[in-house]
Amino acid sequence: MEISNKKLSTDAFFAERKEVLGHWHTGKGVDFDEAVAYQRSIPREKRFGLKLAQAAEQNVTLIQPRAGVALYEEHIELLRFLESEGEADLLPTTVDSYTRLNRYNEAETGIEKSKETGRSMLNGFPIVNYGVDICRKVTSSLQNPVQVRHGTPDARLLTEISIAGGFTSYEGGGISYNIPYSKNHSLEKTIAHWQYTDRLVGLYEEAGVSINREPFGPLTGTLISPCISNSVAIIESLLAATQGVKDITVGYGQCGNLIQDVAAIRSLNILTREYLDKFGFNDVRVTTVFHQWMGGFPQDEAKAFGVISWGAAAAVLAKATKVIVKTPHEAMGVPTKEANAAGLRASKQLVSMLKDQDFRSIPAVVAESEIIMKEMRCILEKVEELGKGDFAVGTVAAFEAGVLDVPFAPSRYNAGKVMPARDNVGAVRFLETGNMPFTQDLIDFHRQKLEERARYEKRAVSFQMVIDDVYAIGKGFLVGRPK
Amino acid sequence: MEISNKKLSTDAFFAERKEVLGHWHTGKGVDFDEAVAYQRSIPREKRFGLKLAQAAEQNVTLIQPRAGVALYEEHIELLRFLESEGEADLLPTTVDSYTRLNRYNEAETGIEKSKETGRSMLNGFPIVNYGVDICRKVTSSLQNPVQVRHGTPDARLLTEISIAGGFTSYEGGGISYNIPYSKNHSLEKTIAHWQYTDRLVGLYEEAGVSINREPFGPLTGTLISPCISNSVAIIESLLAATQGVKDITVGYGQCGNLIQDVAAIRSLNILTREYLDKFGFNDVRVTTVFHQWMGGFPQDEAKAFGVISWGAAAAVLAKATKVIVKTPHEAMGVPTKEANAAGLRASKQLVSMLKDQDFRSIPAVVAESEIIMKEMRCILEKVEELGKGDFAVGTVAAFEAGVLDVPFAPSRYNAGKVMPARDNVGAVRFLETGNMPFTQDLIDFHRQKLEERARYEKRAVSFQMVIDDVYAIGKGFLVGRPK
Amino acid sequence: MNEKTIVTGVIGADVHAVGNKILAFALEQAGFKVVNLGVMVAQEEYIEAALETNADAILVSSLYGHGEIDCQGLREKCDEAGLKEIPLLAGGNLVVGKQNFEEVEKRFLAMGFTRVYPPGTAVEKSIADLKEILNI
Amino acid sequence: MNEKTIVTGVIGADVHAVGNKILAFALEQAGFKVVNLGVMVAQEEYIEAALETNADAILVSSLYGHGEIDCQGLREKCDEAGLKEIPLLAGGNLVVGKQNFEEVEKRFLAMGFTRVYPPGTAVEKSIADLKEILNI
Repeated sequence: MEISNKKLSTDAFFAERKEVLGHWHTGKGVDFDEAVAYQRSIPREKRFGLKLAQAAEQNVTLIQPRAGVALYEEHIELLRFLESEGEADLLPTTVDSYTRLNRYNEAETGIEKSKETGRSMLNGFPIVNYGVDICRKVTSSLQNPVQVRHGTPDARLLTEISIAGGFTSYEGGGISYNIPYSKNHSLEKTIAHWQYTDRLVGLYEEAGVSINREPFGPLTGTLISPCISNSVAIIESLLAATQGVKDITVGYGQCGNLIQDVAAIRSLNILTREYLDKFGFNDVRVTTVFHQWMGGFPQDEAKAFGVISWGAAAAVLAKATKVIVKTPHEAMGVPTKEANAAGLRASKQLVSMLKDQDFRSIPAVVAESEIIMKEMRCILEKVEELGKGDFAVGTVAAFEAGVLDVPFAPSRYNAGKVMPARDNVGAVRFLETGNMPFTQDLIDFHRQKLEERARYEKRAVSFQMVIDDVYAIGKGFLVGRPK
Repeated sequence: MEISNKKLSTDAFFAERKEVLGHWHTGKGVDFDEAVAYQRSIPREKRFGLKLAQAAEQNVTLIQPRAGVALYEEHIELLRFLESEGEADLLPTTVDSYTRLNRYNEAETGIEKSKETGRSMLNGFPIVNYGVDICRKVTSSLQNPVQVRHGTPDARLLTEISIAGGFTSYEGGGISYNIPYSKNHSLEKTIAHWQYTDRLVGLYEEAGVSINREPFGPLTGTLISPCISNSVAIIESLLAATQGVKDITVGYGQCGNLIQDVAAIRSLNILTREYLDKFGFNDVRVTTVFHQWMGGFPQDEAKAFGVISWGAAAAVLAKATKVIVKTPHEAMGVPTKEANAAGLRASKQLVSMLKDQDFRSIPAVVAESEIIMKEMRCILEKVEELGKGDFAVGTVAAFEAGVLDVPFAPSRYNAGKVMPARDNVGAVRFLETGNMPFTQDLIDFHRQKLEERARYEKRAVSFQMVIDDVYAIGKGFLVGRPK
Repeated sequence: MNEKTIVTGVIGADVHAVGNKILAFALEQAGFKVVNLGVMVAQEEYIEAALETNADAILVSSLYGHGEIDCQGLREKCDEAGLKEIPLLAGGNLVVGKQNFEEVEKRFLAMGFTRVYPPGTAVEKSIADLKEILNI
Repeated sequence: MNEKTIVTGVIGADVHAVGNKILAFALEQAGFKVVNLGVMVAQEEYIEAALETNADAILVSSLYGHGEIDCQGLREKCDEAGLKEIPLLAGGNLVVGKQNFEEVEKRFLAMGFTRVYPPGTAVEKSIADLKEILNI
């Protein structure tokens, strides 16, 4: 399979579209022109991109939960609860695991069984099975904009139904919804699938309807150095912009060290803008999303509130445009709607209380973000070089060469040579840089940071630090200290 | 009444002591030599000052709740619950309001009624009424050191019984337990009463038993500029050290702006050490306490968790030696033991998770603490001058002159001319400096900070800002913006 | 100068000083002469202060929920002391728990109060009312 | 070189990659040749890989609670494929919810496993066991 970072031709897109809409019977319900008209009828205050733009202008941080259940009436009720009792500014519709794997028959069974038992037998909302009209029932029942969140390598039909169904924002990308979520999907294939999604969003843009797109920031969610997730976010932004996407939210998952977390958002914001401009996408709007702690959560609800609150605080001090909120039930699986709303309210308290404080220009933050940007430039320039200027080709080659390498990713297309570890203040550094194309001074910097920790801990720099860091959070700590 | 900052003579102290021990029949149960022997038998790990010193050395932040009920068995059970389920490092015994006003008859009635009804009819533990033996039952039933926390202008008998009863730390001071707590007590009188308390602690020190002393930091708890509470803490430290106290924990109540909060603890730590050294008290140990948000709390528990967590985060980033923890029931009055433990666990999560992060040397923090120290020097030098070198005399004169002035204090001995307001990033500044002896550049600094806010809010600097700030937190904000 | 004098304070055993200070400061800024009795003020203290300073109005605050009990009989005591016409204003958290404010207001008006304010009333409202009542 | 080869992977429909990566890395660091099959590994894949690489042991992880079901029959399939003596080790969150580990261990030993580890076992423990079993 050959891919390149070029806008899909109308012919190619519509030929593919015919096939895509045939993947499940609800595909028949999608009519592009009718969907454009429907999207145009959605009030401005319910458009995701507009609400984000307003927040960015006012320098405030919006809050958004994750949520999705099998039955649509209950899903509507859940989302209504989260906007009324949780004070959510932005709403999600999290899609179930069967849909993510395109197993619509099994999703159908899930819906049936949920109807029978009266409780959700799916871990999300099966958008494809419900089709356009029921999605519109959902999106039109709510006061706030709604986004589709999932983790689907081939999300083409899902995108078609989602946008026609009135959702105004769509998460995912050919790298970020493959490498951390899948074992066997090739990058060529998923990048191509997401070119389709982005081209579809581009067609809506050209028809006057702007859909917000959000590459998935946190990747595997465990010890991901900001330079890696930021680089992936920028590549996916370029790929999306090439297909005509005009409204992008780039994301990052909290590492836990405040300086590094603020610096990560700062560098993500600066370089996304720079790269989009560099390639002529000056008219693409950029906002940012900060994901509260994606690693293991305390079982205890009070402790979970502590982790949630710290995530909200870091997001607002970083001036992220929105923050994705965890729940005090995180460690136990699917939360009750009350727990979900409680996580939101704790977060709301902090985004309100700290809204006038801004840590982006603190010298330590600026210094840290200079380092992240230097690392990102090493990676992105190499990707561009490997692709001879084509970021799609370059991305495939970069993962093959380990130039892009996501720690702890299950994909067989990921090199897995890079190994992160925390430094003495809990910032994520590299123990092994694998084949990441860093300059010697960057490699020395990471080594020196880990040596500093090693001296403090009176042991040698070693893989044991990584193991200790992975297990540390279960004991309430960021840095895994020796016993 | 005449006072001076001199060590009470043994004759004068013991003459006064005879009278004090006669205030209530349990005073008979206090035998100094026997109490020294008892205190010496307390294991090292249960001594407050030692545990604080260890935490200071390890650069960690300990957590401590507030708690106290009328019946002693239930009080023991409550404190045991807070150490086992709340993971409290340090324990409190909060004293009831009748005892604070020396109304022991009414406290007795409170105990009786509590026995009858089976629930606490007092808002704290009536130490004086119970006497030495029952206090020892309490303190010896627990794994961790226990401190007496109250708000008593005349706490002499309470101190006698507390220390003989096995408590190893004691909160309060002649200023900090008068001005914010009382309307009519003269400062001369309460300073004299607390000289007694401090002299008693000094006598224990001389007998080889170290009792930790803690001036009450937050004062009225509402918009208290760090320079005011820090100056009071240093004066009370000097008064205590003069009487022979050797272990002092100085405190500060969170204002909400992180830079200012960290700077407040930094400047408090530096100048307390400097002033103690200056007057020859080089052997007095200094640690710090950070009080989580003392202002109005959200009714909603999830939001309260947000406020609690932010307080814990600020405490650990400031490297305070301990943090006094609020509960998610704060807005509703006396919390259940479960809510108290939940507030502790949320705080524990953050003091653990952030223990390797330190914000004290951030340039913005250093700059802010330089300003606070400059203000503190203006105040403290004037107090010294007014007292002709005597800080007891100087304090009385300073309050009379409004050189020391605690915003929103009920005491008639407080000038009440100073008016604080938040600046554009939520730091507490002065709208009116009253008679505080600030240099023109400091006055200009505050004015300029408020002008900055005024420009942002497109209104003039005015008292309306103070009103808006006082009401803001009820709406979830720090800075009260115009509608 | 035709400055009007207002006696104010927090009634009963209530020590909530923040609102009291805010109110006194705001009244002064608005041009009133303020006799602020602070916290824990007895009914007799308001009356004494009003007589001594020839006050034009008494403004009672209460924040701890026992305001209704604490305010009972104040009008009668004023009458006895020769302050028959003096306007009495009350505000704060006057009663325990959530209650319908119209009911609370009715009871306070029946007790002889001139104006009653629900929790969270802006200071400007009371100032405007005072100006109206005192024809400023 | 007398390097021992270990086949490892997360069995069944489980995608938990972090522990798997940690384990594979630690085994390599300890001097083993590691054939890491990653996540979502079928019983047949372990056996194929062990045959292909002439492996000395198979280390199965499971973190999503269905490990007991996923591991059933693995020993028999190994026997059929000619891997009669190959040591089988299992660890992770092998069963749903909290269960007495001794019971779990007993069931896994009865299923033909050589060693079974409770949740939260340190990597060093498995490495030490492997060295003992393989006489290194």
